[in-house]
Amino acid sequence: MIEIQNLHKYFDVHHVLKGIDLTVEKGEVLSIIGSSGSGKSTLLYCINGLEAIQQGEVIVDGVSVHDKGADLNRIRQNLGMVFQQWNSFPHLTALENVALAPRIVKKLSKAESLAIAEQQLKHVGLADKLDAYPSSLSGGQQQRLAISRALAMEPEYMLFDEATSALDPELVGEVLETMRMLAEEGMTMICVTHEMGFARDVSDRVAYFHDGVMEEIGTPDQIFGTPVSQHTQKFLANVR
Amino acid sequence: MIEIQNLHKYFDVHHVLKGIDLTVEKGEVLSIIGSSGSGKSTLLYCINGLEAIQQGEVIVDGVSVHDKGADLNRIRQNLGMVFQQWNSFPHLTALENVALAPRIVKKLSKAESLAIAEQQLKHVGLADKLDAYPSSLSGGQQQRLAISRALAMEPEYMLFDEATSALDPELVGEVLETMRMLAEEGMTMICVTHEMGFARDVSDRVAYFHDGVMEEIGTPDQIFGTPVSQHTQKFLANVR
Amino acid sequence: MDYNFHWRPVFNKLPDLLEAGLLTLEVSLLSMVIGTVLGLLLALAKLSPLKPARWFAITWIELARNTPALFQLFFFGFGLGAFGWHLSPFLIVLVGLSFNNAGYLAENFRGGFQAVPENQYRAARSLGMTAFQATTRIVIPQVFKIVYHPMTNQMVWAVLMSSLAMMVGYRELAGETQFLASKTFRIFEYFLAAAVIYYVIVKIILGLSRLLAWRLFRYE
Amino acid sequence: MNETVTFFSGFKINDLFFLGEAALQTLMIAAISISSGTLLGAICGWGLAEGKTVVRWTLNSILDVFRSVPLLIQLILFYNLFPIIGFDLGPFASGIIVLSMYTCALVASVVRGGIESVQQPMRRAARSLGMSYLQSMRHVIFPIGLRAVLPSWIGVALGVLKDSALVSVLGYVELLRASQILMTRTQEPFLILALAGAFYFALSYPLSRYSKQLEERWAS
Amino acid sequence: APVQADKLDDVIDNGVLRCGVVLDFPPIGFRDENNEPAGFDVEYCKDLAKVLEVDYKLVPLTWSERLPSIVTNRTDVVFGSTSDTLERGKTVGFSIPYVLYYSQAVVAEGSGVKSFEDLKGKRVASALGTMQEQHYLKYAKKWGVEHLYQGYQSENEVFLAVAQGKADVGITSNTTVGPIVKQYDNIEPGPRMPWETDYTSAIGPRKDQSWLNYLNLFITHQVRSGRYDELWGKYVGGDAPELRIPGVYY
Ligand SMILES: Nc1ncnc2c1ncn2[C@@H]1O[C@H](COP(=O)(O)OP(=O)(O)OP(=O)(O)O)[C@@H](O)[C@H]1O
Ligand SMILES: Nc1ncnc2c1ncn2[C@@H]1O[C@H](COP(=O)(O)OP(=O)(O)OP(=O)(O)O)[C@@H](O)[C@H]1O
Ligand SMILES: [Mg+2]
Ligand SMILES: [Mg+2]
Repeated sequence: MIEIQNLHKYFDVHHVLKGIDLTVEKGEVLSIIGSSGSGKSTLLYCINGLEAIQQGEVIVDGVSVHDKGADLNRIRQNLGMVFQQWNSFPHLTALENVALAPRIVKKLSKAESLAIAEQQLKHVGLADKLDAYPSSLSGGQQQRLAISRALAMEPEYMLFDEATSALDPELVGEVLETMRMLAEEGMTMICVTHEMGFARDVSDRVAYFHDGVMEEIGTPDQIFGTPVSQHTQKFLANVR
Repeated sequence: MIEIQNLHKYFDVHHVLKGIDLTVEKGEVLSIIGSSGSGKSTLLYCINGLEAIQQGEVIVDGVSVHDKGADLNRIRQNLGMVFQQWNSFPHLTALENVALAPRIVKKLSKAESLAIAEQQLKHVGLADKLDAYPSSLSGGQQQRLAISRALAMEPEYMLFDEATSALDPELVGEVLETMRMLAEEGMTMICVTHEMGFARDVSDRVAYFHDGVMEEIGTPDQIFGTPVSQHTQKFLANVR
Repeated sequence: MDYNFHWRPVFNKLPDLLEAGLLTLEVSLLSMVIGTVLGLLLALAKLSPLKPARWFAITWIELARNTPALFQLFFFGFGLGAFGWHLSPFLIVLVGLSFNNAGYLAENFRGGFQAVPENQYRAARSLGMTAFQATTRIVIPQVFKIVYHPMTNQMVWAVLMSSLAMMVGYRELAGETQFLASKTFRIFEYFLAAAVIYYVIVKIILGLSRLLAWRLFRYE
Repeated sequence: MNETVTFFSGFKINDLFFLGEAALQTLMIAAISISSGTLLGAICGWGLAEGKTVVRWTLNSILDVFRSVPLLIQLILFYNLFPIIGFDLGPFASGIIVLSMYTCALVASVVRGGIESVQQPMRRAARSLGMSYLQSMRHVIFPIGLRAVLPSWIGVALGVLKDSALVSVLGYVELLRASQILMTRTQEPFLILALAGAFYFALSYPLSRYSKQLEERWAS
Repeated sequence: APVQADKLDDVIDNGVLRCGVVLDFPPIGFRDENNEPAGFDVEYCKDLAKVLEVDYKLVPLTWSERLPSIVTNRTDVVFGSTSDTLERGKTVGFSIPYVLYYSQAVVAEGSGVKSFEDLKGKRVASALGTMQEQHYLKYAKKWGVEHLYQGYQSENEVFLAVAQGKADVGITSNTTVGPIVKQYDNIEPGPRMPWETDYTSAIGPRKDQSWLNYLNLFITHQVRSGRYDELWGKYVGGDAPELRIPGVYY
């Protein structure tokens, strides 16, 4: 379970997250929507400690992430993350990309980590690309590679930060398909997304962010059917 | 009227346009769809003579564009063009962007050209951005700037090359709105686009390109409702 | 330590050193102006479809970039002298530095031309501008912005390189320093003073360049 | 005058050996300076990219001096400073020390650029997988940064190779100095300069071509 | 209290004499066809090392490096035709003269330079940091032709400059004129310079009187043993000049 309590985040004087309260249960799929700059990415970074916070708390499975004593590297293994820009490691093959972290972070043997990597790449449909370098993969394939790289650490949670928004329209489908598959397998997921179709079809709940505030949260039907906040209404009208 | 007859285009040995025949009437709005690399942009470049052709003819208002004697600079004034990216001139303010061509190409006085520029910028809703540099404009505003820059030459035709596809989803709307407005004003338009909604709602006809060939052309209802070619069907299924 | 520093003579000669500093600035600035013009021509020649022009440009550029600057100075001095071509020490330095600058700047310019998105040129042409108008109004201003920083670096480099003039007998800052030092034998003291002056010149150039950039490129 | 004593004589075969030996000296000076300078520069570059503000500021202002004073002046200064402070370092050792520091200053900015070129996203990706700072440095930042750095590093190395010609000012007989000696003895300046130039060119040109290829290959 | 060791002790103790020479001053110092140091000065270095019973290490210097090399202790002694000016005496110690010169020009063929006055308006070259340079620049200043002066790193470059036509006149020493004129077809002997005879000494550290004494002794022994005449005859030719200065004790 991920619990966020009264989370405040500043960049210098810039107040980016203004008191977020949010709980995500095991097995739940939460989509976060909202316009650019509303703080969605920042929230994800705060959840796995890639950004420091100034007030409040983030508790993952009972451990407070921003505590002095927290073992961040350990917590992060449990929180797979996929970013907007494809950030597969360009100097490694697909297989090595996925196998690297299990080997050096989890200290698995080379053989074990390669086995896991191969399995995960098959899982996301990249069985035939094991030895390819990222530069020879399409954007969609690189995103699936990034997903399998995160999965190889066997996380209990996955955080997606607009995983499809840098992709050509034609390539969006394959990545959403993979995310859908994960959701069906019961992965707990927080997905920042612009894909309203995905948010509506796959999520258990949808949260709307506006200017550092979580203005509205509810089932897809509530948010898309009967949004309460004016901002939400306007946003949805724009995105259609 | 734009008439294209048996147009062939090669890049070295690469056959990019394989005999295109197409006529666009005054006042018509034609959308061109098709997957990446099918030659859509190249067709637009051939229409206003930015690319040489190897066979066939392009006739705009009775003048053959690729004739030796053709006054390309004159023809192009009549064919406004908006590109996917890198449209606005970064070293000039919005006003200067629009006023430059009327002044140096049409030889209007400085005052006249500025007056036209201001009027055109108001037309596309940028009245408050006259002195802004492109870098301080959003992508959508930059595209509207590019549209008004083309309009300032008072062209009879407008060619759009995926004018929205480099934009954030939220910004697509404002540009499409501007294009819609132009269509309603009776402008003759050829729009290469990925926005199926726009193609369906606004166009008089839609053409589907595949691998250098215009595989299908018809009303939006025909193309989206009852596509004949297998390629068209598959393409439309992918794009949703 | 057995050495007593003598600073007074250096102070006495400071006006001479500063005057020589002006010569340094003069010769490097001139070589930059000439180098820029030649560099632009070389860049265009290298991008042109004319084979002889391309070869000429490539030869110049590669020679300038792949041999030591000092070698180039010697070449324009005694090398050309062997054919009865005589340049005064000032001209040796000027020609040598300009040759070198042109080679390096040409590559910068070429990179600049290639870095301006082709659609900028196309957009300009699609508005009915002529090739010349599109190049001078749209492309070159943007190229200039791209090469501005490398050009500043080249200017600094030209100032530093001009010290080689000392080896061919021209008395700009380094040459004058050596001349004065050879009269009083206080090499360290004089050259330290020269080093400080060079440092200040370089900082002034960088400062001015930043100021100018701030004025010129507000649009970023 | 005694007939057995000749002061001038034409260019002979064994002068080629003399040049060759000097070329070896050039290579040796360059190789030693480049390797030690690179090592030092890598450490300084890391400090510049990742260090605390004080560290960055101090390092930068020190290294900046080496980039803002002509190498020729640096060489003369240090060559004359070492004996003053009690080390009798010959031209070879002095040259290597100065060239190493100079290399270090250039490599440091290259390395800094390399580390910074591995942008935030890549670091975040690495850290989000649970890698520690050192692990992410070693397995991700460093190998990726290396690609960004290698072409410019080759550029720096070639620059130092060419600049090693300046050690001649200390009277050290490297290639250019040897050419000078032969030039005045044999009165064949053009031939000898051409030989020396060809040597530098033959070394520098292929490497700079190679680095350009690397750059293009890795740019995609 | 332990007696402080002086230079003489140091050299003997180190077993090496670091002897500075200038190698672009044929026939006094030059590189032979194997590019090895040779010449009158080089022989003196070897002779000095021999009487000290130590090895010698030749340190090739440019003209302007001679004094600094002593000051910064890179050489123990310089046999480099160093003129004994009072200015220089503030910086280094001088031995008694070991060889004399007068300054003479070499001129490009057809330059029409016959007398010293003819130098006015001509491009004149000499080596940086030499007495010739300093003397000539005084006249050049008086004539207002300083801008026509060219200073080169070495005398060889001066001659090359005259031969190539970069300069009309090169100022050098009488000893050099012979070999140069023989070497280049287009260079002729020029007029003698009007300034005084050049008394040149070996130089050493200023404070090291016992070392300078030893150098004096060495120089007188070279003359008495006939070695001076022998080397002069071998490298320069003709009779060696008297080292005595008329009208004064040294
Ligand atoms: N490293 C940073 N330093 C300073 N400000 C930052 C930083 N990162 C983000 N911000 C600011 O914080 C705010 C929230 O940014 P964030 O990236 O979380 O928005 P977002 O909702 O993810 O937007 P988008 O949809 O564009 O990704 C923005 O105003 C942004 O400019
Ligand atoms: N300047 C050029 N030189 C060589 N080949 C080119 C050039 N421009 C385009 N091509 C090739 O021509 C083909 C058609 O390109 P074009 O840009 O017209 O496609 P498109 O349909 O516009 O695709 P997209 O949707 O990606 O813009 C492609 O295979 C492309 O690689
Ligand atoms: Mg974001
Ligand atoms: Mg296109």
